Amino acid sequence: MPSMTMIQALNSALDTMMSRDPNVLTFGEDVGYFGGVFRVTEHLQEKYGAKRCFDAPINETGIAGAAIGMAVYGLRPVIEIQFADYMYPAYDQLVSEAARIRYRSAADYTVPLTVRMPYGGGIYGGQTHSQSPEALFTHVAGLKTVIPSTPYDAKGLLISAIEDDDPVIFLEPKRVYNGPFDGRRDRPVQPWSKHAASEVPDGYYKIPLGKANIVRAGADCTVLAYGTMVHVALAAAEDAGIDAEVIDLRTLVPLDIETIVQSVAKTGRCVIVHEATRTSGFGAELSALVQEHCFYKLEAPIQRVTGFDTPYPHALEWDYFPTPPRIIKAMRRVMEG
Amino acid sequence: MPSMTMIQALNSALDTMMSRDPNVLTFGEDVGYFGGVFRVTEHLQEKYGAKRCFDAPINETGIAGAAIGMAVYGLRPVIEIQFADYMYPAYDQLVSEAARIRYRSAADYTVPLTVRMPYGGGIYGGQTHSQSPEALFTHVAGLKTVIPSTPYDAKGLLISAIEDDDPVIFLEPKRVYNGPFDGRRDRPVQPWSKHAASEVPDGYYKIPLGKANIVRAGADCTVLAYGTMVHVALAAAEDAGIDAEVIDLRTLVPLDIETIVQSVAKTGRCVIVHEATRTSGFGAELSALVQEHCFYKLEAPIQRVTGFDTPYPHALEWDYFPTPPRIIKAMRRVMEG
Amino acid sequence: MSSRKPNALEMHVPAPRARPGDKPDFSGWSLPEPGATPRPDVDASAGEMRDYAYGLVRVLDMEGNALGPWAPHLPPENLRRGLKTMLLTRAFDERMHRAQRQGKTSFYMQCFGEEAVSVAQAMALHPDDMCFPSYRQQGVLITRDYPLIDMMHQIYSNAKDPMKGRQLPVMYSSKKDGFFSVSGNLATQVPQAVGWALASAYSGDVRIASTWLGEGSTAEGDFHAGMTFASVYRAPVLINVVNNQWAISSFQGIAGGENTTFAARAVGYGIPPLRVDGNDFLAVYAVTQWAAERARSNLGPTLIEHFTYRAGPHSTSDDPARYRPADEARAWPLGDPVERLKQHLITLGEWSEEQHRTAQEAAVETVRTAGREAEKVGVLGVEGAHTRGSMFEDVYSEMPWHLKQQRDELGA
Amino acid sequence: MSSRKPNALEMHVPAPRARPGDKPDFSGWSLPEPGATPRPDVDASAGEMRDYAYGLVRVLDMEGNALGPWAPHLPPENLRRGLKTMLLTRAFDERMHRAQRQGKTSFYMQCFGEEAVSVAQAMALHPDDMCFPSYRQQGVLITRDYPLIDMMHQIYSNAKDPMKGRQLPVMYSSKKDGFFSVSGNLATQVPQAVGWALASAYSGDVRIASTWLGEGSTAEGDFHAGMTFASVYRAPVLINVVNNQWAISSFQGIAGGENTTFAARAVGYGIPPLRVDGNDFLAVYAVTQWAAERARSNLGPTLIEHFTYRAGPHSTSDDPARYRPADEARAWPLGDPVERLKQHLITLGEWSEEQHRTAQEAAVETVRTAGREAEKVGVLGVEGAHTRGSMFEDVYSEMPWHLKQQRDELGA
Ligand SMILES: Cc1ncc(C[n+]2csc(CCOP(=O)(O)OP(=O)(O)O)c2C)c(N)n1
Ligand SMILES: Cc1ncc(C[n+]2csc(CCOP(=O)(O)OP(=O)(O)O)c2C)c(N)n1
Ligand SMILES: [Mg+2]
Ligand SMILES: [Mg+2]
Repeated sequence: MPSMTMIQALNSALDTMMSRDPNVLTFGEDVGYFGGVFRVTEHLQEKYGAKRCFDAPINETGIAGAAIGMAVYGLRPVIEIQFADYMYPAYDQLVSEAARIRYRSAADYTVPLTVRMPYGGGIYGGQTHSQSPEALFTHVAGLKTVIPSTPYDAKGLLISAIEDDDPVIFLEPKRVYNGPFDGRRDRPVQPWSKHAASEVPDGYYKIPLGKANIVRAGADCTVLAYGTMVHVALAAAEDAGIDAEVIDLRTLVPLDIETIVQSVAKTGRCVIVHEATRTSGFGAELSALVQEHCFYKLEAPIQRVTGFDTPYPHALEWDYFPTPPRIIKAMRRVMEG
Repeated sequence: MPSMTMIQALNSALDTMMSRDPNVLTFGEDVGYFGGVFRVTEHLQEKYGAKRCFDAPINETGIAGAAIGMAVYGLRPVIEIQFADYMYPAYDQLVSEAARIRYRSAADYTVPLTVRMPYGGGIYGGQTHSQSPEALFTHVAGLKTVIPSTPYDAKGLLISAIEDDDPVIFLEPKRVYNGPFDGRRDRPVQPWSKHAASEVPDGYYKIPLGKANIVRAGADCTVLAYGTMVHVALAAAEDAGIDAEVIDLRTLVPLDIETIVQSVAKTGRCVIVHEATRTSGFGAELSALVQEHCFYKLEAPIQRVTGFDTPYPHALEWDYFPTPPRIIKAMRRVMEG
Repeated sequence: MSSRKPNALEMHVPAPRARPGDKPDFSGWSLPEPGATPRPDVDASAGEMRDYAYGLVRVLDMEGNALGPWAPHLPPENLRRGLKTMLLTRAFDERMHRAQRQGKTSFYMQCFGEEAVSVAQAMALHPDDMCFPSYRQQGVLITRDYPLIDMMHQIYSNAKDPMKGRQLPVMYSSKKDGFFSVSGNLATQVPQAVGWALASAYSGDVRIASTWLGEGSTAEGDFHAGMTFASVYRAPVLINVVNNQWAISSFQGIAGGENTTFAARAVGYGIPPLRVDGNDFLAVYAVTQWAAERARSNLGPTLIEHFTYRAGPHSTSDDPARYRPADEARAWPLGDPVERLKQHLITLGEWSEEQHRTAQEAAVETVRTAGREAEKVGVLGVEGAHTRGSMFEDVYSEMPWHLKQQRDELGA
Repeated sequence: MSSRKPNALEMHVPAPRARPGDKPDFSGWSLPEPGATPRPDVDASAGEMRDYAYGLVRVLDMEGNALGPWAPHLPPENLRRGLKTMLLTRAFDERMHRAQRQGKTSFYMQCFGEEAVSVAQAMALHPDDMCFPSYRQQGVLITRDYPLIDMMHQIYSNAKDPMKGRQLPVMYSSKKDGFFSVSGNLATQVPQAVGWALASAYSGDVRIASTWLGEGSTAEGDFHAGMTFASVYRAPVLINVVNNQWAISSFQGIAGGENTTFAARAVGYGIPPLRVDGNDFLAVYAVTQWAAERARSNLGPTLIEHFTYRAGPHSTSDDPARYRPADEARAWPLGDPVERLKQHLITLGEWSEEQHRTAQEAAVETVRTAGREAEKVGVLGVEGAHTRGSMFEDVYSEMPWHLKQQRDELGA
């Protein structure tokens, strides 16, 4: 099986789907000839022609709006928003339109649209290249929100997203595009090739939306994470020597509540990790759900380790980023609690 | 002291501030000659001229963007977004710009902007005239989010918002614009004139941002609410005969955590009520905070009574709206828990 | 603000010529003569067509004669069909407006005075061309023979509402009639229409798209998005700006109509503009034909400004007497689309006052019959029209656990 | 997709004339002669000015002569100042681009080849006119004598960074110099500039505003918002579209430049357009003067398209060799703004090769001195440049409890 980076796996997912289904096409800023600023669409224009993989005007409203029209026609467009930070101009089309067209038309029209966007910090990108806006999508009925953490998952989830009949927000953790960065800046970042989840089949396969993945079984406490933070949480568990059960959510909406509840019922302790600002972040929803479902099992207050309620600062980003030491502190707190 | 509806109180706040401060001006769609579709800016153009109260093109990006430029110049613009449902096109300007200009310029530039918008359902407005998007603002560092529940508070809070040196999102519960509707559709809606909080001074006064209001003291459980839901929660407490302590949050960010924690520490039980969709609603943040601060005091799982995770349906809105019976059910659950 | 500097700047806020109490004043508009505007070839370049942004395609004069190169020379049956469809649309509007006043529903929006904009265009398009309307294009649905009763079911949110009670009245949707689900958010349909048209081109299909928005809505960013995408990829789409001169209480100067026309927006994108008398059925028909043929020939989009006047209130929530002269509609020099087409047919000898009266009564009767039937099914607020559980359906293709849980919580 | 219908629609995707490996090809552009374009009165109506959208204001010919009615007749000192400022800007860019390559910072963006667009305009504006730049207007700050070393502190996010390490390099801000905080989000500054200009007019002030955005960014809805508001309220603002023909890897056809010019956008809003050779210092100066005078006279906004070429990569993250011919910049028929102004001064007898060399060296030396000083203060990544606690400041005017708590949590 070939070893792929997450970029290559995403590219392979698009390639697989474009070759299987003539209704799949992809566009976005710099997506065509150049292959995307992160190279996710590399060679697709060459292979499938400019009508199936092309550059878009710098207008995220238009990218989303046109894609909705295409999806309504019956195509399965995959659009790239160059950075999640630039999705705001598309937000109305995604929230007021894509998310609601099935409902408001009583399923007369549907929007099988996939919206790819790189998110997250740790790349010295400053406040407009580092944001994690997942909670702005999880609040919106009608949207699904997916975040992979490995090349294998990225391909399988992206294929599921493309085949899904509803609009899917597909957030890509750009910090782990090229290697499973785990937040330990004192150690060299491993390439994906050394990671088991970089083994990615060439062909078609799916990972179902709505199913979490227990990436580390453990008995002491449950850690809920997604995207880059899965790797950071694993590193924290390892460094802390705490027998944490680390769950990679993979899909935020619809959430795999069962896997979460089973784990917390077992451990009685829960740490939630994300990079987004804390207040009203997705961690708040997770915390609320865990206490609703596991109140009588909880032995300690649920801990949130998150980005702070500030814009993402350029030079201080390693203080902003939830690093293993911060997660370990929270694990210790939850163990003591 | 005159008795005012919430509309009149808001109008009076604007009038008060426009007469005190020549830097205060207001604009928005239909805000000028007509005085706003809800009449909040009535007579202001007549009184202060078309340059201080005027109609805007139907472009919420432009309304917010131009207002930001004005605020940066040194004015204190108050803009109206005709319905909160139409704020999405302004979202980028509010989130990426207004919220961050102070931070990114290290306080070189500031944005003393107030963004008024009617929100909430119960008016047969369907999905594009009923939304409660507060959580989309509370997640954003740099914004303050305020929601009044009475005419007295509306005026005092709006004046504070206008004088605040940061951008303030001011959400107006349109269901109680003209009377303190409490969700009991079987009884006639009282006019504001019968409510103590409709006594509104003509002149200048402020209610500080960040301070909640205990609108009903009680010992059995704490109910956290804001806007229209304050009245509904009060009705529920009355109907249920449960000695609930009802807290009107008034400001969501910055939140009056002390008042909340004190109350829950006392009651050990907490019900959270809002009209917005549940998942990632502001109730999630409240739930997370309450369990973080009061874990060892909690006697039962925190309950959320919210709008459902669907668009706001036109004909079924009274099933969607969190009515007293639904709140009572949650109160009972939390008491039994 | 008191001690002004020399050379001080001044702010300009546009104001209409007449407010309540004033005499209506349309003297600011120059209106070219009927028949005077040449008809370019459909493959004219956008550059050659710039001046059309400042003219006005007119066919019918006020005496009912069809003049000039744009006259579409339709067979009289078609004209009669157009007239009857406009009459039906008007009768429908009247009844539903009244129904709202009677408390049978929450809200209604007429297209009074603007019937030609939808009806003539829908007749000129192919029946399977795709329409992305605003909330004022009920004429398209009616032209396409969508059952009036189903429109009423929607407006009443009753048990037979095809939208299952979920949508505000008039937010119709009918895929089989090529009528896209109407949105409450202005102008969002414009880039969607462009995307649909591109998908059609992508697929080697023959169907084109058409979209409508108000002149006020052209201010929205979505209009710019749609125009940009349409221009760049030469989408086979008609973008119709219905300039009815008002956006709720704001006159068209607030949308940018003080310094230029709305058709002129097209010039900026290299898209051909056509500006048409929107109350002239034949002119609307003719420019639609032109633009549709252009689109079908892979020559790309056309922007059409329909110059008309919103003769009614914005919606049932609105009272125009508060912001414009009460008799402004009557003073509008381009008259009423129904009257003008009627006059044309009479002038042709293909219609009479008598026939008109009969047709009008027939329209009213058709609407009345449908209305009675619809009301039997139910009006807004009747309990049990929709199961509470139905609220949780169609949010997703399959209902996820959290919606099931919420449905159970509601006891539905 | 295989069996196409007769009359099947086809999708069009614009492509540039030349890609890597091809010969650069600018034959598609018609370039009017220097001096040939008339200069209208500043109170010309927008309607009279439409054709300027399709022309090109040029003053300097390729031999260094200033021709025609737009020639601004600047005193030689001013020309020399302009030239030196452009040289300084270029030297600054070169060093900072290199500094990024050396790992001293995360990111840099040059304005190579586009220096005149900012420098000439900043010289033509009053020093207290307010600028809302994009990320490529470092020339404005340099013209206004903002200390180079402070720009470097910002780029290095070091302890003296006026933005306290919070912003990506080049996202400067200086209120005292009338330079608005640069945003990473494209085009957001356009409606803000319009709003600022309106506030100035509202206040009876005399200061006008100017804003810049790339041709690619004109596609954003914020551009439309800005244009609409500027037109409706006649804001005293200059809206500069810098058409450097590329938006990262996308040629200007993807932004809508295939069917028309970017200046033409103005026509749609009833705003006067001016299209100018952006590599011609004198022409940029002259059109700025014209538009500024117009704005100061309460005649409203002007849109200026600066036709230029992005001679460098988009940013340090970019490699243009992947998407355009390597020698395209050299083939650009309108040359280089520094070379052309130099040639003009030499032609005037006010400059020499020798003086130029000296000036160039002086610029490099000035930059080098500032650079060394700045690097002593620190480069990106030096620990302790900013206290961790400073991250929580300036989110609000006063720090709320939750930020204090988070600061404590971080142990800051
Ligand atoms: C995004 C958005 N902003 C505001 C509104 C509120 N609104 C509804 S209709 C309307 C006026 C539209 O005027 P115009 O586009 O001229 O269309 P007309 O009603 O005249 O047909 C406004 C402001 C809305 N529906 N959506
Ligand atoms: C809203 C938004 N979308 C996308 C981007 C990513 N982006 C940064 S620069 C750029 C190209 C801009 O091109 P242009 O406007 O022509 O300016 P130039 O770089 O040529 O000066 C893009 C797409 C962004 N910064 N903001
Ligand atoms: Mg209108
Ligand atoms: Mg460019």
